[in-house]
Amino acid sequence: MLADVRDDFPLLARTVRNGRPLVYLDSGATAQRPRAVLEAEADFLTRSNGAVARGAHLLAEEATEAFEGARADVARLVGAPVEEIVWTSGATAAINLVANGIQNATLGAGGAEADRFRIGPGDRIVVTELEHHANLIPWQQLAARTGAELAWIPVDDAGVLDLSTLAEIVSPSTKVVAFTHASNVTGVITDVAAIVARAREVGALTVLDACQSVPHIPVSFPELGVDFAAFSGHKMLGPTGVGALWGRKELLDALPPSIFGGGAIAVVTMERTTWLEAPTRFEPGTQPVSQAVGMGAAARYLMSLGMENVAAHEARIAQIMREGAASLDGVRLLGPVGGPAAGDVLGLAAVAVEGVHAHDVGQVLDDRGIAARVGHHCAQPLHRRLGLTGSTRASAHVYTTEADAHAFVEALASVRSFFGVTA
Amino acid sequence: MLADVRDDFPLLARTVRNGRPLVYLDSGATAQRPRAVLEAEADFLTRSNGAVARGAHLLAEEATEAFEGARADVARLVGAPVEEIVWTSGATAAINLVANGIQNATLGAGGAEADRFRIGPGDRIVVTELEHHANLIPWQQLAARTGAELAWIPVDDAGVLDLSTLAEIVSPSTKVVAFTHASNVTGVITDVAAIVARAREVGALTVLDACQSVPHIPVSFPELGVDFAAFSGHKMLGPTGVGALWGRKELLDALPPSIFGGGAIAVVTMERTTWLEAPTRFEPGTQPVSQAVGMGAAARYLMSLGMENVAAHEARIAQIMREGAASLDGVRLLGPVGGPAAGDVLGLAAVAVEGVHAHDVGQVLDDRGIAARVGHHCAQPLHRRLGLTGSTRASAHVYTTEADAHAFVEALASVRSFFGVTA
Amino acid sequence: MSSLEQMYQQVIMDHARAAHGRGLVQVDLPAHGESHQVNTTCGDEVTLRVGLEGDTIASLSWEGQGCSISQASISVLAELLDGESLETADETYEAFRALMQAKGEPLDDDREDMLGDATAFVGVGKYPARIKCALLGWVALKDALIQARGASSSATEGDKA
Amino acid sequence: MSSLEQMYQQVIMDHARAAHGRGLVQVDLPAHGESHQVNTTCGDEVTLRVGLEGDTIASLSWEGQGCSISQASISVLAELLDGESLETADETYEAFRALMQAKGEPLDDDREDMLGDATAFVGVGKYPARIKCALLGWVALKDALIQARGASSSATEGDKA
Ligand SMILES: Cc1ncc(COP(=O)(O)O)c(C=O)c1O
Ligand SMILES: Cc1ncc(COP(=O)(O)O)c(C=O)c1O
Repeated sequence: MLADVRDDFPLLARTVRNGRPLVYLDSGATAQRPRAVLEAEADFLTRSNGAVARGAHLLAEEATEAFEGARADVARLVGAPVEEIVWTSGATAAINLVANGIQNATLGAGGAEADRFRIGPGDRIVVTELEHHANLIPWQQLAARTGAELAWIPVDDAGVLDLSTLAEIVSPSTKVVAFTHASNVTGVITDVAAIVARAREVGALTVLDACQSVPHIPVSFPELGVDFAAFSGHKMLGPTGVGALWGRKELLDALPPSIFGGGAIAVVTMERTTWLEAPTRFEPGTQPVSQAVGMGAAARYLMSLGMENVAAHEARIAQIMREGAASLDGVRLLGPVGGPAAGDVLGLAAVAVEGVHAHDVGQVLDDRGIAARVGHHCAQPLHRRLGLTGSTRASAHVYTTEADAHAFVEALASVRSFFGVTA
Repeated sequence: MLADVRDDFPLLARTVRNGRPLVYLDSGATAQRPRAVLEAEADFLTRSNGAVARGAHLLAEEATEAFEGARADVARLVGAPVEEIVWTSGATAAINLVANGIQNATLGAGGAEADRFRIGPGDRIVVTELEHHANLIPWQQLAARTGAELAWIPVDDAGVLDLSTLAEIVSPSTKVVAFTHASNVTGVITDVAAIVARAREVGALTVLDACQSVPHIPVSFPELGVDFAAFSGHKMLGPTGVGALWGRKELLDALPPSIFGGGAIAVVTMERTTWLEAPTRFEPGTQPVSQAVGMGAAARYLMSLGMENVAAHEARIAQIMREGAASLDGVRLLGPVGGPAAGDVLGLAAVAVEGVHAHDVGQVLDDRGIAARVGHHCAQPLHRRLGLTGSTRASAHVYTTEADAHAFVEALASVRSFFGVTA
Repeated sequence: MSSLEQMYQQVIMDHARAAHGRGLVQVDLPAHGESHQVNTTCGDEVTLRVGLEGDTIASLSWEGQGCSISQASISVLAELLDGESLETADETYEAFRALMQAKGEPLDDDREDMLGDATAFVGVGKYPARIKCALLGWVALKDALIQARGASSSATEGDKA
Repeated sequence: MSSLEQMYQQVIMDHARAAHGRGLVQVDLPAHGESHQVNTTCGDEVTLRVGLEGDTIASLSWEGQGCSISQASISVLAELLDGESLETADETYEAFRALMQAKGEPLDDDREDMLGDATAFVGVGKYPARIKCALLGWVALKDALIQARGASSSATEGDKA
């Protein structure tokens, strides 16, 4: 069981509108940071801040050690060898790094080793209909610019991935399958094994959007069998401005970079550049050093709680919010209702209130001190498919209490009468 | 005159090897942060941290206000309208944003408005021989992939830009001229007006690497007349993980994005995406929010000191270091010796010690508590041109004292005898 | 009155439920304009169409879905400005923007008079994230009027040619 | 002895000034290998070439510029291992790596004996940024030997075919 960790998070003690206590249910967008993370960064900055991997002086040494130590901590969280973790500015950058690397390979970069990444007319890229824009647009645009075809795995009427036509959609011409580990709208955890199995049959690369999984459930990328995976610091209790790409070493070493600068190179002349091995080749310019240190501290914090405990805690929160929301008149719960067993869904609930716009729902919640998210949550196609322009999402993290979950359901229950909408 | 600000910087109070006080002369690589910056970020994180521009709840509102307020502060520092500042993860990312945008335009993105960015065989991209790799490799690779030709403005034997053939090099076929505002090796400030005038004659876009200028001298991009400019938070006393691209609004609105994700878009379907105006179109995914807040605080801190005062202070430091170094036997000062007037050179001195490798020089300095940088400082072509593989660089910032500068010169004076090298 | 009730005043609720000017009307006037605006926070969209007769807004209609604030705001706008002069439209637009910037404080009497029912949106000014909702239709109006004026001046030029 | 003096011991200074094995030697042996390594912190480069006769390093030469630590380290390496067996080379390589990881502490006597002059690099272990310098030549050796072994096994295979 998860210990009560609320006191670790200074921000949660603040009050909001009219002095009400804060009920923070927007962790799916960005999480709050525990003291362990804030202090790791502050200690680094007031003690060891220096240029990483570039100097022979003491601060540079200490900074390098902290930076690489953090990489090892993050690697441990996701079950990966340390040299397979590339620091990025976030998950969005990590996914784009792969997509733009494939584009550059297609344009001739990377030599023979990059052959396996080249795509073009006649090839297919597969995504899903419920992807976050961060894992849709890079592939859509890559397809548009290389002449490859974009196809997608559809969702059913509840917004859940329909894998019944998987073998058709992931056709033999498929080169990349990019999909999320967990939907940031329905909370449903993807059947990764099924998609990976089919992708392997056709020799396609798999790219996993692990933004919503790494912070909330136990994850081992090597065990999942995907080829690349992206996640962000700020959703896993760490800083903004930092994230990571994981990839199999031999793929990372072969993928051409698409952002160029200092530190990532072996030899530079005016005419030519040779790159270092991964992960360094993808880390040009000054890295988010203190942020990486913070993300490492976040990984350690989560591991000290135990990801199994985190998942179990959030499953309980999910249950209260989802069952509570689904039981209300005129409230539609996005995703499966009651279906999945604990652990198969993240600690979140997105709802549409009949006759009341999401923004208005959010306003009622906000008035009660409840911070939830309204809108399309960067998943416009999914909302469109469900006949909605937006929804109201409450999302939990380690610090979310059952009382928070109940407060959400109670506030939700009051919405329709406030707006004079009754069935 | 600049007030003594050392006490504002907690890290500077630490001791290093054998309890020696720290003499931090590596600000050209990364600067230390004043309490005003550390506290701005900490206050934000323990009070207003939330998703920016995406929620209707109080924290989201406060976070958005802090984030946009910081943009206004940074805009003020560089004399620009607020909507012309794009947040990036750093200067390297900012320069790549422009280069990759041009690449995507060339591949057909951006419609008719992006016509002006398209380049190809027969076109020329011009850089200089002293560029930092961050402002060389993106252009070199863009040239390689579009078939454009890369040409460069050479340096003379002292490592100073030689503009005598400017009109030839910036030929009528030139589409982009990318150059640094100040060399991170010689410290010399570029004659921006001359290059801009010629670029305008031929209708070329100008991209300024302002990494080393914005933190140290008064800068107004609109007055300089360039089209784009890039700079980083961490070199201007702000956080790592954040930087900015400035660009003329009509150019930013027309340049196609090259990193794709949530928040930057108007409408997304599975097949198509339409982008928002700049700066938002270039800010996909969760932004470096607390880092932007920190960079805004750094801008305010610098403005409160007065950039004229900062520049004058650093010119005095430069004088001590450069004159001191140049007067030593067997020590070669990179860049002009004694030449430029105060204000024409940054507060830095890079030297090569005859018979002693830069790494060994750095070790002697480090043993005395002096943190300087050794190596090629991400300017391999410049070093090669000067017949060197590396140099030892001391670089100052607002907190650097005259005593620090003297300590550098004294330590330098001891190097050759320590290694038993005498002329 | 709680902030929430101050925001969702009865007049706003009424306008949201039965909105004026909803349903795009065909405009055959040469001076016409149409604007499509999206609230990027929530994806709400509005299309607003105007037609001018001289300096008068002779037709104003719209279509769209959105929150009660955005819907009510467009409804109030339509009620206030359909049939009014361009000058009144510009002034009202400015007054409404000022109300949004006023952080929940009322404006001076002159502008309050001009805004009529639109003063009910005073509470929105306390919620920066919702100002966009209230302005959605007004931004569309502004844009549509620019186009209509452009069309009218090019029509005039055309006459001259 | 200060840390600095511990790092730059006289034997290191001497090797740096008059390095062994400098100047690439032509190798006509079928089992040969060459490796080019770059220290990315400072751009220093070394090219190291080996030739094998059976299990013996019959030729070892190198070329490159660098700091006194890297130059002295390659010199010591050349002096220690030219003419030695592959087994000795592997063991010495491992011992030297261990010395670099030892944070300035001496190794056990057996390994110290094996390292000979190379024990003088003990002080480098305190400076993580300099370990790369000291290892530059050793990494090149390792790589060149892998190639030489590959060449020798493919030569053997060739013999079989
Ligand atoms: C002149 C110059 N340009 C570009 C850069 C790259 O900046 P950053 O590493 O912050 O992206 C630097 C700093 O290393 C620099 O000194
Ligand atoms: C499923 C999913 N993918 C990708 C992202 C993008 O992550 P970031 O904004 O940290 O780059 C998010 C977060 O918004 C997400 O929830």
